[in-house]
Amino acid sequence: MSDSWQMLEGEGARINRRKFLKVLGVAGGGAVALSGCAGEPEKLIPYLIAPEDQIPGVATWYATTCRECPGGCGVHAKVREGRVVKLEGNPDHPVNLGKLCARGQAALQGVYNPDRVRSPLARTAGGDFEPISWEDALQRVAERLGSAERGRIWFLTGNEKGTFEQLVREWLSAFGSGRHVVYEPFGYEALRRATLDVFGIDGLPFYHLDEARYILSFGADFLETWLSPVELTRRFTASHAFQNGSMGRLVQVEPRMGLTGMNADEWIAPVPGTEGLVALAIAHVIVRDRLARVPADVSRIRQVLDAHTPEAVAGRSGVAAETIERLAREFTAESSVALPGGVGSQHSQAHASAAAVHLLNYVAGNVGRTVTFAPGYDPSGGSSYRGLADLAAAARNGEVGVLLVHGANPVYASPAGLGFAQAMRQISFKVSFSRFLDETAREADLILPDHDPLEQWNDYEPRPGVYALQQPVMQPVFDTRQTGDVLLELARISGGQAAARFSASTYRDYLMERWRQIQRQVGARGTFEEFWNEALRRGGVWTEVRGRGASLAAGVSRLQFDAWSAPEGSLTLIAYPSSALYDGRGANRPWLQELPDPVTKVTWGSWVEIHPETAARMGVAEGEFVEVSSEAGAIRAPAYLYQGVRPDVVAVAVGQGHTAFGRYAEGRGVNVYGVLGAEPQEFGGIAYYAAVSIRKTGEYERLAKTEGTPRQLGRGIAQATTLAEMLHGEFHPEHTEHAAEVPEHIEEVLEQWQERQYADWRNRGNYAGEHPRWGMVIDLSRCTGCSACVTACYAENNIPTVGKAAVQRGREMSWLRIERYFEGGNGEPFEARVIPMLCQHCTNAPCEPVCPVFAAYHTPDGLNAQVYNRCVGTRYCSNNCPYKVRYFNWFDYQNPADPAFAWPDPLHWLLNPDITVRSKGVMEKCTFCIQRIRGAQHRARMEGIPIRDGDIKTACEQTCPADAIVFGDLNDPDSRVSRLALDPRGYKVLEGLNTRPAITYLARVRNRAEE
Amino acid sequence: MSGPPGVLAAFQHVDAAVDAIRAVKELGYRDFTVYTPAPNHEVDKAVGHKVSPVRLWTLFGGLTGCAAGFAMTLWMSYDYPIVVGGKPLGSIPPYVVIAFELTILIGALSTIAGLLFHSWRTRRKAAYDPRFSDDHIGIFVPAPPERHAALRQLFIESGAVEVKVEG
Amino acid sequence: MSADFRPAARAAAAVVALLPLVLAVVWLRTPEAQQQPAEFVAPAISDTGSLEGPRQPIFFRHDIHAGQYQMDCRYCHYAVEVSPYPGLPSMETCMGCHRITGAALPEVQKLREAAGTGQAIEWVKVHNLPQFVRFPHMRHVRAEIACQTCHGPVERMPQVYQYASLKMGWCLDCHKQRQVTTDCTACHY
Amino acid sequence: MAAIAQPERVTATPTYREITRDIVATLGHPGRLYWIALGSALLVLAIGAGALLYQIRYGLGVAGYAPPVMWGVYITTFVFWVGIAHCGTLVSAILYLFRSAWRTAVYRTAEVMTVFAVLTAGLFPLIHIGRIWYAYWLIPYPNQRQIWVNFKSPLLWDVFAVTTYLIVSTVFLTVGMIPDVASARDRATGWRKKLYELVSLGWKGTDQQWRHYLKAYLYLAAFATPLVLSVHSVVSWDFAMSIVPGWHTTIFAPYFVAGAIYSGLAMVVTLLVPLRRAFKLERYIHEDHFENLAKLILITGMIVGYAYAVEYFIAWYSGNPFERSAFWNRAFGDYWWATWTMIVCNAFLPLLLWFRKIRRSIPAMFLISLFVNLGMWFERFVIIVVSLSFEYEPFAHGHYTPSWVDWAILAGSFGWFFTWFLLFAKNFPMVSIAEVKEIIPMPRRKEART
Repeated sequence: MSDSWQMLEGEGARINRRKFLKVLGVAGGGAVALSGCAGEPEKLIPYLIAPEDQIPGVATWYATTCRECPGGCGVHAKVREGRVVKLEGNPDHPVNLGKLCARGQAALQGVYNPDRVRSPLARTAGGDFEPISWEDALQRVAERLGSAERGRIWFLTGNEKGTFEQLVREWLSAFGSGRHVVYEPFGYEALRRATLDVFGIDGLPFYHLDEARYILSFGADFLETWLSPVELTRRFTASHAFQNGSMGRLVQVEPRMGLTGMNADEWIAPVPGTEGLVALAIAHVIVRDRLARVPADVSRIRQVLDAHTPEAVAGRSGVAAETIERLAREFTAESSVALPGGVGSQHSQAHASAAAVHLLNYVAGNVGRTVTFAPGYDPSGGSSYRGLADLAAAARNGEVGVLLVHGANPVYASPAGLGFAQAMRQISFKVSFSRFLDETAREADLILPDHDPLEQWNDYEPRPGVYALQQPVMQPVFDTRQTGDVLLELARISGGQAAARFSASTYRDYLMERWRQIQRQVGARGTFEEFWNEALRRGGVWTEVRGRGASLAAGVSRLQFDAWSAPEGSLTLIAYPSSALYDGRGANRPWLQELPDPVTKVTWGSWVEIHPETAARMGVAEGEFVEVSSEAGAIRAPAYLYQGVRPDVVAVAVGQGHTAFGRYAEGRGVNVYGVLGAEPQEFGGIAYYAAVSIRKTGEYERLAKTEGTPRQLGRGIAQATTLAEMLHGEFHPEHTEHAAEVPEHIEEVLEQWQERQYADWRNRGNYAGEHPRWGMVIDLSRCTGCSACVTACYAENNIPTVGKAAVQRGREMSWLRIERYFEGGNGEPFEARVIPMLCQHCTNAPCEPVCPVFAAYHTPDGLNAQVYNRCVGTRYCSNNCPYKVRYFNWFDYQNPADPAFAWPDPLHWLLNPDITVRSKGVMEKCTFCIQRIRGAQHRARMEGIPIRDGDIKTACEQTCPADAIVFGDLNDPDSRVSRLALDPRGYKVLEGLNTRPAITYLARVRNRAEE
Repeated sequence: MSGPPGVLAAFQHVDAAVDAIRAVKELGYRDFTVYTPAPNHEVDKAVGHKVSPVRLWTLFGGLTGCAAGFAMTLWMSYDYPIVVGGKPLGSIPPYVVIAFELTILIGALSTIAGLLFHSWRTRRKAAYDPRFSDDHIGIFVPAPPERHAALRQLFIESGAVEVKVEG
Repeated sequence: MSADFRPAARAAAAVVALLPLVLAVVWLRTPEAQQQPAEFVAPAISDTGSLEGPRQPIFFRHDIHAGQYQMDCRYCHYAVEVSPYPGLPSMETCMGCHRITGAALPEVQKLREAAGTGQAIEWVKVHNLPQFVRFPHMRHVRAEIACQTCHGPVERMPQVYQYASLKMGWCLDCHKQRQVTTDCTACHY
Repeated sequence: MAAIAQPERVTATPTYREITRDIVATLGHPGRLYWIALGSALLVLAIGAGALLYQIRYGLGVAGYAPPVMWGVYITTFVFWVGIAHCGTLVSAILYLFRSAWRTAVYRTAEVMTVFAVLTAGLFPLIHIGRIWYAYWLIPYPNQRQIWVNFKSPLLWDVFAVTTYLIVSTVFLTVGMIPDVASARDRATGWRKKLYELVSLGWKGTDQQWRHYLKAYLYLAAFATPLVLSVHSVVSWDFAMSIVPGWHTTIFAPYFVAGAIYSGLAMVVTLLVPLRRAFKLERYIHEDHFENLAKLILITGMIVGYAYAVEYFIAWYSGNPFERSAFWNRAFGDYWWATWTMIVCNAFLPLLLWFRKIRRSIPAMFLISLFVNLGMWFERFVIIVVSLSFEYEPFAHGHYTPSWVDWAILAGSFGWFFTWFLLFAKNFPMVSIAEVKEIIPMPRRKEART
């Protein structure tokens, strides 16, 4: 059998294991198989010294912290044979309680990214980079540092709250007080400024969404990127999921409906920039009508509130006065919270809008209840765009001698008008610690690649009271060094005062020194050793820091409340954060590139969201390129017609358009920073709004989107009901066909007969002495469509990414997809529904009987199984699958010699060894994570105890921040899944086909305004 | 030709050939051979064979195929039982298709086998002439040399265009 | 087989500690061996070319270790009770005994040389399952299937060869006979 | 069938000798035209084979598949060729049972077409599967894995039906050819004589041989008749047994059989027109034959047109929203052009055959037959691709465009077919010598005298 026609097993076959071993420096993986070309015998390489805590074939888990965004979730890293293969949330961690978003799942593709900087690089005279040794590199930096003038060393980092930040500060002072600039493109300057203005507090508020029954969001994308999305998703679902006959309500006030808006019960689209006025008008009504116990000091803002009557605001914002009055009444009727806008609402008056929302919360009495303050809390680490602008100005003036950049990519992620790249060129010596050759690293003279967060010792404080530890979960993949160690080493080489300053010889020692302090701070008893080991085991230490309330600051009455407005005749461009790529740092992760945008379902590129009316006026159809131009510049991207933007708004996501940053990111889509104004706004941040004009260019491309028909055509795929209906009666599923087309008595006979058919067979099933029937319940009133499950599924099941051209042909392999359907629009309220669609594991699966070779069949434990190595690839099963959840290997994604190879070295190291990597020509699909089921059954059998409900969690269930997915045994009447399956909201998709799926969906419930 | 001794006659006219065949039969010859370029009813009737036994082959082949079809599908379904689509392991309706196709296949092949077998069993060594596949009817009567003359006479009288004595 | 055998991980870690124990076991067994005339003594082999099975980089004698000295399989294949994979002994495990024992033997010399340079030995895989099959060793050990059922009389093999076909039909024969699962996804996923 | 007019005999009825001479003459030295035709067929075949190798090397992704359209040009072409294959057995077997004399001149061509069309069609299930090298797993043979095949799968029925059809139609063709090959043998020299000796199995035309032969041939015809109806029924069940809206309907079997015979007849006309000219067979194949074929085309074409109407009616009448939207999508969705090509070519154009003038005009018949071929290909394209692109799950709807590999392999299939056809036509009699003679009375003495 020819080798190229074979599938690859996770732990086997054609991955170049020899290289893996060499690079890893560990001598082998137990029973690692290594094979070359056909005919050559397989080799087994033993360990030289067996690692103490690892058994070949058995996973070891390490607790560490996700550093993909400032959220700082705790993760457990699954390590097999010395390599990390999966990340899961740390259930003990207070931020995420075991959940993880798509970006967190994709951290694996950071550590194994094929475009990582593999060794120190120095710029040559020709402008290219050449690899150099660490000794050489360190020597070069030390020389420069020695010759740099006092105070001319600048250190630019991302948010590094924790020990590393402390080290940077200390290190700079050891080298004579340089300047440390923190830059996160998605900073919270506006909110920080507003909090300072309104309450006199330097720090961001906590929003206790779980304690609010009514959430009024003025453009906060808290399900996507705002503050701490995983945590906020959990808190939001706790309030908003339909349970025990009630649920909260979310009203989203924003001109572009994002993922958060899609989850709202009501979407109100004000004139862009006026959402602050709406907030003030609501506050006005509350105070006017005494709807809440208004604090006494509200009198100080009386003037402001008086000026913003609903009628006055209605005219400017386009939100009817009645609506404002209604919102005010609803807002005060139960516990509530108002949220200020995120990056996608950051216009020039964003601080005023945020201040208005603060005032609204204040007059409604929410401050101190659902809104609390902990000074110093800032998930962007005190980032300031103004600081970056200062750095650029200083560089232009020749005031920067040495620039060190760590964890920031301002050349990409700052407005083009700032000219950061040109500014950098004015600096004589630039050192980058980037792990990737990104746009900023490209401008550096020397690159000293840092370890990936999964390879390093570090810590991080996502918020006051939470100290999260990072520990290396595997040996470094490349010849990289932790920046902390490099800084200490540089101090040592430089000698003198700098060397004397640090007693720690490694960053790990430095870290432990600080943790001794933390032990004292949190008052943990026991030896430091015990404290440290416990912290490592748990992933950190945390103390409950309950924020406090606040009262109005002195200067509050002097605040100005302006709205942003686009000049007459121009459109408003909203540059919003991409929920997958964040500020662009996720763009080199193929999983994130292939993850459909939760709103538009477009992958691998940029698009411009245009309202169909606007598009019709310009004669633009989907996929036609439009040019969006502002004073600052112009970008060209294909149009996506979307009723979720106002007709006077166009929207483009941040994150694409990289000119460097590796094969997956480069030359893809457009960088929306090119049209944003470079001037720091009053609050010190970037304005993500711009006045633009658009024009049709005549180019066309088929959008690489996974969406077919965006409407349900009345087929009841994603069903919804209203709270009122749920309270008054039963939920009636919208079925397009009646399920029971056979008389009942026949049904009964059929059932008995079928049981008999299984009877003998069941006796031979016997995995754990019982006969489970695996099933799943997905609660659509919880599911937000965030798509974390999709990426978790990619990670768990070795799903290949296929690239843009393949997605254009609909060939994405995502076993689990989030379908998004639009409802209403064209005058009706515009709504969206989402539904995770995966193999339904039908009892009467239509895919099974049509397979000529039994590759698709039903297991005794109720799974619809796909035996890859039996599959010959007729694809009949997929034709006959009404849910279209079967995926075919069109190319040889697993073959390193094939152009379609999906895991270029060393990306293949993230492959899950517990599951086959499928070869070309075979069908694959969701297995309900059968490797986890079989693994649990093995464990149960070995330990002699039965499997308990909840022992087996599928990858999607495990990571779901909203807890929307429940997996378990339907034959066990006490299991969560069987109880939930009886929920009155339960329905099966396309029930009329009598496929009898194992997945029950619970209809979404909308909490509509009572008329 | 190294065939048996006998007399070979070629006819152009079908009624002449038929007359000749009748005459030969009257003389008591049974193992003579008649060649025709195409099937011909009159000749056929004159020779007067019984119905060919090939049809029995067809019958038994067909029955065997049908039984084999059902037996194979059912046995294989239970030998390694695999449940698909919530259907019973042995489902007769879909297996009818297989049984039907095998009925045809084995029936047809056994018909051919019957044709070959019976043609082989009833083959005779006899003189031949290429004209018999063109436009002549041929009759060959194997006979010992002493009766050749009589036969020759008979054929000429019947209207043979050519008579040849073999051996 | 001793029931109180120590879990694999600990065994691997405690090699040095176990060394005297192993020597003691070997020594203690000797008198018994004298009582039992049937005690197996591994033959001296001069012609290795005629042996069945692939040539290994080191002529490791399973018949001496597992047969003559009656070492338990699990001493070296330490993960077999807990993992789908039996585990190969680390060089450290080998050297635990061979630092002293048989140090002069030429094959042991090869081992010492490799251990000295930190060069891993690339053993040739003998038992090749067909591809795309998951064989959980621990379940079969737990079900008290003797190693020899699939691997043959390794303790009599000077050089190990693949004893059983390990093909699907061979697996199924046993599964059917024991009336355990013949479900496809027990092994294929 | 009995209603079909007996063709009038041409005034100068050929004699047996003339028949033998004329037909054996077609086996003579090939001319330049033949070599050009064969060369082009081989070239196209080579292109198709190259595309197939490319596809096997890199995977099916090189074809245009766009999920959810998992079957595309290959299965379309498979059904097309299987359909073509149906006419041969119809003409040879069914018309044989009906004792329809006019078939004798054309049935060999139809049968040869059948065998090679099945041979062509049979390639496509192989070409279209993901792992062609494991295609043998569809055969229920004893294996060490102890696993069998799924007889509930319509694809297995296909394996049996198409294989049976290939074998039986080949046998039917070969058996029917024995007397003719013997006739050619008696006139050939060199290697061809040896070949004919081999193929004719020692045929001499003896009374015993004819006796068994005629019986066997009768039973083969009796078997082939239900077979021909079953094969395309089975092919139609590939679709009808599934739950795809637009596939799952009981009319499919008769609809497909009628369509298959329809397309096959059209292909016979397409092949006969040039063949008759090239082999100078005008004396044997004349307007009467074409008119009879035209009448069959007209009947089956009207059945097909009726089936189209019924499909739409039932989609509406059933009230099933999936069916309704599937058929709406066919007529007015992305693929409206394919649907209307199919309807115009298959349901409307053949109505011209109501006119006797057109039925008897060979250029017109040739043209119509080409359109029917095109229309029937599109019929399968519409059924397969358009139904799949617009299934139950709206979010998963898709759009399929074939790639160059699809087109190359489609073209290659014609190359493959014509290579075989041309090789056969020059080496074996394309008109049955024995059967043409059979319907012409042998001369009688009395007539000769008068």
